[in-house]
Amino acid sequence: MKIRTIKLLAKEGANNVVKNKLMSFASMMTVVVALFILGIVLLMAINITSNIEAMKRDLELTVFLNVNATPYQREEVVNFVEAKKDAGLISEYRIETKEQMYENIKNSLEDESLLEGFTVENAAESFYIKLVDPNSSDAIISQISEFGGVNKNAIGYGKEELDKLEGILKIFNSVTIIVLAVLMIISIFLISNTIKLTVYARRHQIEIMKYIGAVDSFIRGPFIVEGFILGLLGAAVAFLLTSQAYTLLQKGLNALLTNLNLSTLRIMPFSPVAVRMFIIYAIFGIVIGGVGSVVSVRKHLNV
Amino acid sequence: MKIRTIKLLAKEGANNVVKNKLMSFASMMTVVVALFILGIVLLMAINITSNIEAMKRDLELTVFLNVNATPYQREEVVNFVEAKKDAGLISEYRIETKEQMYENIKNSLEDESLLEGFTVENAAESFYIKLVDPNSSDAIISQISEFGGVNKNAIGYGKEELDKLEGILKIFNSVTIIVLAVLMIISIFLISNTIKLTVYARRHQIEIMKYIGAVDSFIRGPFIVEGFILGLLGAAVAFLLTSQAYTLLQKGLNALLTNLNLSTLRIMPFSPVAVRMFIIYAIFGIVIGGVGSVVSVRKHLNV
Amino acid sequence: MIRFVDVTKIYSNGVIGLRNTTVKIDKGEFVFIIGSSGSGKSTFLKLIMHEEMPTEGEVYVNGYSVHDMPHSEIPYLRRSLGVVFQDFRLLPNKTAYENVAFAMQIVEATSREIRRQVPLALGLVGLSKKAKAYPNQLSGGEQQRVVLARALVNNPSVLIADEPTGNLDPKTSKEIMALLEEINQRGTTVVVATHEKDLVDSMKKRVIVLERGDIKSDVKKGSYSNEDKDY
Amino acid sequence: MIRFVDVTKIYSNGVIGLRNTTVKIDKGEFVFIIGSSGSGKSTFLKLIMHEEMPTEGEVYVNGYSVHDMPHSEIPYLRRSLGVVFQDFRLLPNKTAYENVAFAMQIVEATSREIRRQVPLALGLVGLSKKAKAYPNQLSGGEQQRVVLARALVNNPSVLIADEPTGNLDPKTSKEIMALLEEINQRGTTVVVATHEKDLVDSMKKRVIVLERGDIKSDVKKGSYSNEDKDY
Ligand SMILES: Nc1ncnc2c1ncn2[C@@H]1O[C@H](COP(=O)(O)OP(=O)(O)OP(=O)(O)O)[C@@H](O)[C@H]1O
Ligand SMILES: Nc1ncnc2c1ncn2[C@@H]1O[C@H](COP(=O)(O)OP(=O)(O)OP(=O)(O)O)[C@@H](O)[C@H]1O
Ligand SMILES: [Mg+2]
Ligand SMILES: [Mg+2]
Repeated sequence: MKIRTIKLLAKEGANNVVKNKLMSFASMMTVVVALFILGIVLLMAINITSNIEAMKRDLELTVFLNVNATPYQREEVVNFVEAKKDAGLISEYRIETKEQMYENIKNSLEDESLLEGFTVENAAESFYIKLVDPNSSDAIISQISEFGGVNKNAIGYGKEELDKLEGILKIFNSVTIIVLAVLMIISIFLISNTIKLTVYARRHQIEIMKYIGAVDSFIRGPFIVEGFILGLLGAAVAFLLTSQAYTLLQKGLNALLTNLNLSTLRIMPFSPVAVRMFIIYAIFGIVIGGVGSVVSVRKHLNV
Repeated sequence: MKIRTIKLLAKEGANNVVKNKLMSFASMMTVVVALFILGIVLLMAINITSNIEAMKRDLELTVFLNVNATPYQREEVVNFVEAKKDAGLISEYRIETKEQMYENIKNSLEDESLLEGFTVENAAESFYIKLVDPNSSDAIISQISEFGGVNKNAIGYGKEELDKLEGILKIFNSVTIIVLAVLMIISIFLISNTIKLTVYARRHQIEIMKYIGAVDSFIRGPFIVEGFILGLLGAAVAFLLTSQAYTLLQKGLNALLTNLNLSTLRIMPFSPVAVRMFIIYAIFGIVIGGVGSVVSVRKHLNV
Repeated sequence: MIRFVDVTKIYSNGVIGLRNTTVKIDKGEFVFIIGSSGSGKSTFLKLIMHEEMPTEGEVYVNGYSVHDMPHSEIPYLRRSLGVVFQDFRLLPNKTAYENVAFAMQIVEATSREIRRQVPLALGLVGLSKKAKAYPNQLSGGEQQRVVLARALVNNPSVLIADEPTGNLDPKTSKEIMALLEEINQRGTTVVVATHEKDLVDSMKKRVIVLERGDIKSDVKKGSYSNEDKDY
Repeated sequence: MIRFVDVTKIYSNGVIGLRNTTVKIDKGEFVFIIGSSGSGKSTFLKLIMHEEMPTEGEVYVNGYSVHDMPHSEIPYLRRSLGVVFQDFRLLPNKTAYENVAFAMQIVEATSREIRRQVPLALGLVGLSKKAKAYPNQLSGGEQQRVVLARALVNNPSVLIADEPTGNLDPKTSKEIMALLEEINQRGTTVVVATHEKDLVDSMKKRVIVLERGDIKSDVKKGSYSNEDKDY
């Protein structure tokens, strides 16, 4: 195929976009809708995952010393924790003294009278440790429980909550993957449906071209270009729509979360993912548009 | 318009469904997709709401008696609670004796040695009350705190958690409404798009009918019937698809929730909402199909 | 019955289809409209059936004034006409039979009437055997005859035929013209745009000659080349 | 150049389009195909251009054997032909000029060639002034002439015309036939299906008469009614 022919077909495709306004609009908007839904689901999934990851990072490993632990035993534990921190396994830790512990227990009991006879001396010193990698908890727990001064029965890592979160994460991940897959299929289906209809409306033109001797690639060319253009246009519109809608939603939800004292939960802003989203959109739009057109045209070429 | 003409137009519409397979399929599947997405969102919303409602119902009002409350004072509180229960404000309640309370505290402390000097006598008797209407908590709390034997500082209703849940519910409700509205608009848009294209592909036929003297209602008739049929078919397919997909998801998620000891969360089965869903689907399908066709045909009638 | 008063039709792209035309066709007349390609014959007929609106002037057809006719009246005007379109306009998803029947269905004829009239009309144009064929299964001439059958089937008071024999062989053309004459003799006004020189010459009917949108001549018993000229 | 060997075409609905036809048309010939409506003329031409496939027998065109031609070869066969379709087949979203130019674009002509040839072709059929009009803005005869211009523009070795003057007045028809004859004299094989009795009679070319799918006669210098019969 000669260069001038390729140029011609590209121009033809661009012209068709303008000439077939209804069909162009329909195809483009289907791409927009498909990508918009896809994008919102994707952003939802990213947010849920990142929030759960953040919650996981917030978990603390709690280690109680025995009530009668010696200063040496205490020192051992402090040294161990410091070493792990230097090794980059522990991000931070704090120590709660017996006095603090006593206060905490006092506050946690609804009736102070319950504490009659319970003194500072009876309280245990405790360590609250944040791990860099929540998955290293098991190893650290087994090491720390070797120390003499540590109350082996009272090491806690919110294991239960962690498991629940892990579970929820797993559910969300699988549901998200399923939903994304289903939406992807639906999107492709909707778009191909629309393209098929727009091609169908022009089947006679395709046949006429065949009858006067156009080769298949010549007929297909403008449709591919048209598909590209509409796919890209659709991706651009969808991107704008998604970013606007998402930013609006993000602001509203974050305000709401702050109001509700749930500020540990955060809806992330759009900008960090903008470029990636745009690339995903553009590729999806162009490929679907181009491939969809070619496939839809093919069945009418057989005359 | 004569009866036989109406019959004729109905038959014609049914014939068109069969004759224009591609276009029928495209329209129907667009309805299916739209309703499917709509249905899944609706079911998600129903589940989230009902789970949060259930969690709210699970909240307990906790009332501690003073450690030194007299049997008479205790009796007063019991009578009050019983009266409220008879009045239908309280669904159930249980009383935790001093002994149980002591055990609980003992178990809740990680180190038993902390309890040194803390005896059964120091523990308080407590009431755990479930309200029929979580919103009546304020009134009941103010009444119950009037009693002499009640520890006024220790009445708890998980107010904080309730507020959070309320907030989350509010978020989900507004997000759901927004999402539903957006999806509704998108669905209508997609369907009308598809119908417009299928009508566009037959615009010449519409014009021909006009040119040989058919009145508008005669031309519109078969399109309305066609829209009805395709809308209803689409609704039926969407209903089957939704019920199957949902039931599958429901089983999987419930199993997962049980595995994760999250069985307070429950995904409800499809059957209780089946009839309502079907009616929503059918109305949506028929109305959109019929109205969409009429509107799309109109612009081609003007010759 | 049909009256053009000072009618000018200028198409949206500025092309003049018809210019200052005043003409009257009485009930029961048989009129040929002739003229070279692009002279305005189809424009003339389209104005009658309200497919095009006059840019200026007034068209009266069967008591309807085309100019200020409400949209809802147009179908009734068209039903009073039987039209053979130059570009056929058959419904592609209906058989020959169904296409003809459709014209009766829109006037809400009974199925009995339809079952009697449609085969008759198809028989008249010699297409009984093609009743079940779809338009794309028919030859050009066969399609043209289906259109004629559709135009005839409701016994319209005016029959308008644009080039009704363009795809027919001379013998069939002659038969079709004889058919039109017979219909005319039963009282139907017939207006035919045609290029069939032989037939126009032999039938000695009123001939209106158009030339670039103007009526060039209008002769009671005319022939294709009244003034020894070819159009 | 064109050879039918025992060709039978039976359409999917059982209708016989052409039966046991054996015929040969040499390079440079001018052949009229005549016959009444539905006799198989268009079928004959469609078999040449591979629009329809023979049910039996073999069709050879310009060195291609239509029967076992790979799909990808079909466009090249068609490009060696210029075709005037009975139903026009103009691209509705292209102007007259663009429609003709399109036939040159598919053979990858340079824009210079296109700018020179297209106006020439439109001029030959008398449509220079209508270059910018879309098909639905053209009269029937004008559309038909655009189709002819499109068929001519690539100087095909074979010109196939199905009823090329069906919508044209006698004068224009005569001019078009003269044009075809001129093209034929420059070496192009011309095959014309037509009903124009006068022209066939006056031109004294080879005439193949079809009747219900059979070749009824094939006369070197024939006329429309060789045997004193009308077809
Ligand atoms: N696609 C088709 N399917 C079925 N039958 C067809 C098809 N095309 C044509 N026929 C039939 O085949 C026969 C020959 O048709 P053809 O178009 O070749 O006739 P023709 O000689 O060109 O007639 P005309 O002068 O009216 O154009 C006719 O009886 C026609 O009804
Ligand atoms: N829709 C339109 N828009 C613009 N110009 C038109 C339109 N229809 C027809 N014309 C032009 O108006 C003039 C008259 O056209 P018309 O169709 O009436 O001719 P005609 O006499 O029927 O010709 P033919 O014998 O070729 O059918 C022509 O020049 C034609 O190009
Ligand atoms: Mg005309
Ligand atoms: Mg033919």
